[in-house]
Amino acid sequence: MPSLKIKLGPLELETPLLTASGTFGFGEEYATLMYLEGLGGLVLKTLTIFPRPGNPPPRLVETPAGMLNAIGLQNPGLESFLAQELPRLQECGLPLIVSIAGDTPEEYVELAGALRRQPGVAALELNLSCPNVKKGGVLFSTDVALLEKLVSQVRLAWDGPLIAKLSPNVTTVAEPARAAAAGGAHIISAINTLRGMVIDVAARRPLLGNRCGGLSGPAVRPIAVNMVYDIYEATRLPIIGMGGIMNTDDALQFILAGAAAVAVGTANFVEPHTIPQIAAGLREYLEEAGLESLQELVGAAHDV
Amino acid sequence: MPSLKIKLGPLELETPLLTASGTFGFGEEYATLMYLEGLGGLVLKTLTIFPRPGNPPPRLVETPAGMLNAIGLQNPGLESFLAQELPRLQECGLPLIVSIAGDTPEEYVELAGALRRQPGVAALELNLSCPNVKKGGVLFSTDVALLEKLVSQVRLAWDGPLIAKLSPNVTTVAEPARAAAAGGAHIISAINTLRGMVIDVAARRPLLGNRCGGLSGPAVRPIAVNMVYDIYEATRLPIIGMGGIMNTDDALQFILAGAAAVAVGTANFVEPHTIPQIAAGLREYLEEAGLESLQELVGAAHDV
Amino acid sequence: MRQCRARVLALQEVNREFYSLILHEPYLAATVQPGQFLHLRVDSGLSPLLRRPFSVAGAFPGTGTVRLLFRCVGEGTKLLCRVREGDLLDCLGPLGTPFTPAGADPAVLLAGGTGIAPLLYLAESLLAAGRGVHLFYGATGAAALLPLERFLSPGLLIHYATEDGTAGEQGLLPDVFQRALDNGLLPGELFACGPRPFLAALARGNQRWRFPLQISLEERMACGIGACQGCAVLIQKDGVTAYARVCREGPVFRSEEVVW
Amino acid sequence: MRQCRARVLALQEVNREFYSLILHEPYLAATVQPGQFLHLRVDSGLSPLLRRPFSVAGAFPGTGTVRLLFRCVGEGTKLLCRVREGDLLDCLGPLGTPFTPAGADPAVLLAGGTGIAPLLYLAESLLAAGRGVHLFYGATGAAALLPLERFLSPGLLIHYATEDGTAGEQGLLPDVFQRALDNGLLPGELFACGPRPFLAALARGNQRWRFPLQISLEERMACGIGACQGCAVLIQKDGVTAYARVCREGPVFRSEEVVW
Ligand SMILES: Cc1cc2nc3c(=O)[nH]c(=O)nc-3n(C[C@H](O)[C@H](O)[C@H](O)COP(=O)(O)OP(=O)(O)OC[C@H]3O[C@@H](n4cnc5c(N)ncnc54)[C@H](O)[C@@H]3O)c2cc1C
Ligand SMILES: Cc1cc2nc3c(=O)[nH]c(=O)nc-3n(C[C@H](O)[C@H](O)[C@H](O)COP(=O)(O)OP(=O)(O)OC[C@H]3O[C@@H](n4cnc5c(N)ncnc54)[C@H](O)[C@@H]3O)c2cc1C
Ligand SMILES: Cc1cc2nc3c(=O)[nH]c(=O)nc-3n(C[C@H](O)[C@H](O)[C@H](O)COP(=O)(O)O)c2cc1C
Ligand SMILES: Cc1cc2nc3c(=O)[nH]c(=O)nc-3n(C[C@H](O)[C@H](O)[C@H](O)COP(=O)(O)O)c2cc1C
Ligand code: FES
Ligand code: FES
Repeated sequence: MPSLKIKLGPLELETPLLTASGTFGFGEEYATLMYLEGLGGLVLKTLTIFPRPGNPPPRLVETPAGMLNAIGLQNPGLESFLAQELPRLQECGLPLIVSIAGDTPEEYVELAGALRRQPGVAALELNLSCPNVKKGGVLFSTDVALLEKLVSQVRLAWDGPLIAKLSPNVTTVAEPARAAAAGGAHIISAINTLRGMVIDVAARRPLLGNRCGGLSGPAVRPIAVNMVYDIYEATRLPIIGMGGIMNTDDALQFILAGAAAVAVGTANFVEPHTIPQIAAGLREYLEEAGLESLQELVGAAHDV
Repeated sequence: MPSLKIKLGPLELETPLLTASGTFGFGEEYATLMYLEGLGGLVLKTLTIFPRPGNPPPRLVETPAGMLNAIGLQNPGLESFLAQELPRLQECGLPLIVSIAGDTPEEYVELAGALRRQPGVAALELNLSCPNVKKGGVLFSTDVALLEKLVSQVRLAWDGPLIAKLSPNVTTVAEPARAAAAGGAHIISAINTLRGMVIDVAARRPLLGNRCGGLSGPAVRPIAVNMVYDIYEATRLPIIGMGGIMNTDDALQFILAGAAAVAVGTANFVEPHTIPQIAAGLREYLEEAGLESLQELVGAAHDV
Repeated sequence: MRQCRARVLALQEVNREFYSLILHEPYLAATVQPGQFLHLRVDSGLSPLLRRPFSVAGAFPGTGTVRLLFRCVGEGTKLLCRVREGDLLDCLGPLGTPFTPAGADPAVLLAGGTGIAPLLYLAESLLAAGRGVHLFYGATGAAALLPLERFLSPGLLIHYATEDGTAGEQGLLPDVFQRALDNGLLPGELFACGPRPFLAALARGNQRWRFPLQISLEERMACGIGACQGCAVLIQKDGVTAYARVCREGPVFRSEEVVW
Repeated sequence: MRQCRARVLALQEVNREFYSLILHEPYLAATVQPGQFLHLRVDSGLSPLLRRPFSVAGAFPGTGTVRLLFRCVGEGTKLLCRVREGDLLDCLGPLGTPFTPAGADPAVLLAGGTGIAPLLYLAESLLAAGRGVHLFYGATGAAALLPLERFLSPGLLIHYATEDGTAGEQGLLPDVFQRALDNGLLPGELFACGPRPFLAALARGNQRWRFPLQISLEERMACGIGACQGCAVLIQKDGVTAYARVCREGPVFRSEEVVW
């Protein structure tokens, strides 16, 4: 049987299939519901130093072939994470990728330091779609100088695999990708959600409590595939691709565009077994195509 | 019966419902198919000085609740437009909004000059999603200094209503909107398509002949509504909103977010009578809400 | 909680407002408790994309079936109206925290509109446990009322209220309930489900009445199982105000804990 | 060209490959010509979003009906397989430029796979006009062939070809046709429809044969009526190479004008 093992720079995974941050909670809910077959690792809900209450409801709304969310980074904060969530998560045996965010570069560094050498934490993912409060709300992901510096500072505090997760709300995603590479990131993760809004026509105001939210799901897939394709041409870093992956074919689109691994988010809500199903589907595809490993497909859609 | 008349700065329209550029051809096809009831004007396919052959096929692919197109600005060029298309279009009696694009600011200016005082041409729309070949392919819509200068130069050559159509492939759409306003645009049009790609998994290459294309349709609607909302807060210019409008409720979302008029693109392909249906729907809505004019709803979703 | 494929045994248009859907799924029928819900995939397409939550309106472990009662209000429920006998519906369940009757008689159930669904199941299970049960049930008019006699065992006292007076007492349900209290009704505990303004009115009233009051809330859901934090509602408990999940800590909350 | 609501009279699974759909729409039945197509809205939802083009495989002005023959290959055609008698299908048509028979006998029709659909209608109308007609029809195997006898009047000469030899001659249709030519067949004009490689092979062959050859092309479509420029195909005509629209200038082109 062909293997799904994959190497993303320093990060080795049994399968290229991850959960997207924020869509799998801290894992316990899905663990009771699904068999975790095929899962290469868990990317956890973004963690901040202090607990965050999150945004006022409604926090969700469905859109054509997609959804908007405005959760507002609700999370228990570093201390409670280390004391309560992490020990339980370590038991599941899967590689844990901890997603972190801060209002300042210093907060990222502090989080990275606190997570260093925690057993089970296989990698760190920097959620760069947060506004930098010090610099007046500029997104870390869109100010390339800031982004490069942030990544390089985190590298000093964290010696494991480092993933930079980019925002799609940019003109040329190659630029932040190159900045992340220059700063020392090992892996690029793309894409986070796109800014969107639904107006409640009856109430004549934005439907979400936070007014705007982040768009995910199949609706954004063409945008995400395009960005992965562009990042692949811009850097030599391995890519974790995501955005609207619902099935094996969707995953293959990302892999052919250049992703060495993929993450599944919104689809978990629709079909909890999406990841096991894709794992089976990828194995079948490799077998039928007579390929030994997925690696041969990564980026195969680019001109030779 | 409540009136749908609307004023967009110097541009007055019988209804706020326009065809989106590139989706209605030069009008003749739909004219034989549909009754043009409710149409406030035609925004024509983008015109360039010289004829453009367009991109190699396939040029289209459907995506979840949307579609990608890579037509490549195929058009007959200025000379043929003036000689053949325009005289025929003038007969339909609808206000014509001519969309123009160029590889350099000079080309925009030349087109504007040639269209000045052509009978029936009610306004000019600048398609700013084109790469500026002189400046190495930067989009006019994303380099705000260039954008402002371009708009102000066109203003010198064109004395009628001037519309700047913005690209959504930006981090903060308020910036190009402000630049367009500073340059002297009378109206902002948003959004054009988002860059996207579909990989043909069987062939292991991008499906479109041009590799990437522009995403439109309901899938992008939340992004478009959000941008109209942001532009409304950033400038005092009237807005023509578009992106995935399929029915009256969708149109109302844009109007409440701040659009004084809306354009329908992809929906024409699905249901040629979308515009007449929305016209009827808006009238009904106004009547039920006891409103005299649509103007009272424009931007009503913003905090007071 | 499991992912199940439930077989459609019957779909019926009860009246202009309600559809009744009978699903065969023995595990659900045996485990679901009043107040809990199912998260249904109404279609395998991409639009609508997400599952839809529905309370269980009745469970029959003997036949391995559960009943849903729903209104057709949008795209998802429109598709649900089109299922056919024999179709398999993918559902997650049972989900959420059920009602927890504490034992003081009579139990009074207050249902506004679609809120009748979970309370039907609760009423049946209270009756089966030998409890005394009153059901107050309000809607806009007679035509919007579910014909309760078709879904309930005899033995409970029903009070109808309609806004237009076409059935039962005229007025809003909280006012009709107030009148019953004024006339000497002495509830042991209250259970309510319905639109948010209706529940808020009851919660306000209960600041005077001070009965134990459990309410079932709704919020838009994505995962339905507690993973996405999408269905947040503000809860104040032990002096701490924080968001709770309608799909996990709820949908049933103690009314005094909800920040309205 | 009109927007019509055509009533579904019958949907039939002809065999493993083909569905036959009979629509009642007198205007279409009276006006559509062989080679033209309809642009169908298979569903009122948002995914799939766009209409789907289908050639007309037969028109019966007497009964006001038209026939489509289609294969179930993806989301849209899957939904089309589920229409029921009495449903109304929104369609635009008749669309496109039809075949234009010039009159030299015999007319030879070359169909690869699904390409049989428009050629069936063409064959019938040529027969009705008293023309001599040969139909060459190829597929992968016997099971993939449409049972022609159920759809065609008697009087035309049919030559089958299958890749696996399970029906008719073994081999690819262009080779089988070549053999017929070698054996003395002398066509007056050719009409072909099928997969692009099949048509390209015929176009190559025709550089030697030099018969008048009209082919029907496919391309992905949005508007279907010539407005979006989406269905472009490169055409060389009078020394000028430019994109033409499959939905308007096509789907039927002269083979020598197509840039392959
Ligand atoms: C725990 C729970 C139990 C429920 N039990 C029942 C039940 O027993 N019977 C029943 O008929 N309905 C029930 N509902 C509501 C039901 O889930 C919605 O009516 C359904 O999801 C609407 O789907 P739709 O696609 O038809 O409508 P949409 O097109 O999604 O929306 C139609 C309208 O319903 C509103 N709406 C949509 N989803 C929700 C939601 N989750 N909560 C509140 N409003 C919403 C929208 O604002 C809109 O006005 C329950 C909801 C929850 C959260
Ligand atoms: C003028 C014209 C006439 C046609 N006549 C017939 C007919 O008589 N009978 C019939 O069965 N089919 C016909 N087709 C093809 C038919 O339109 C497609 O099979 C259908 O659109 C597929 O829709 P889907 O949603 O099921 O598949 P999708 O999920 O959209 O795609 C399934 C597969 O079909 C391919 N495909 C999709 N659309 C097209 C297209 N427009 N052209 C070529 N390939 C496509 C895709 O690449 C994919 O491999 C015709 C096409 C055209 C352009
Ligand atoms: C409900 C929800 C919550 C999310 N929370 C986070 C988060 O905390 N951190 C993060 O980096 N991304 C978050 N995301 C974005 C996803 O990780 C992912 O990048 C995005 O949803 C695109 O993938 P999808 O279309 O498969 O969902 C969230 C997405 C959703 C839908
Ligand atoms: C096939 C197609 C061609 C288009 N061509 C143009 C064009 O020439 N110029 C332009 O400014 N926008 C063009 N657009 C973008 C539309 O005008 C519109 O901005 C976009 O499609 C969003 O609206 P919609 O979702 O209603 O289609 C085109 C869109 C489509 C789908
Ligand atoms: S719906 Fe996801 S946490 Fe409740
Ligand atoms: S499909 Fe639009 S021009 Fe042919």
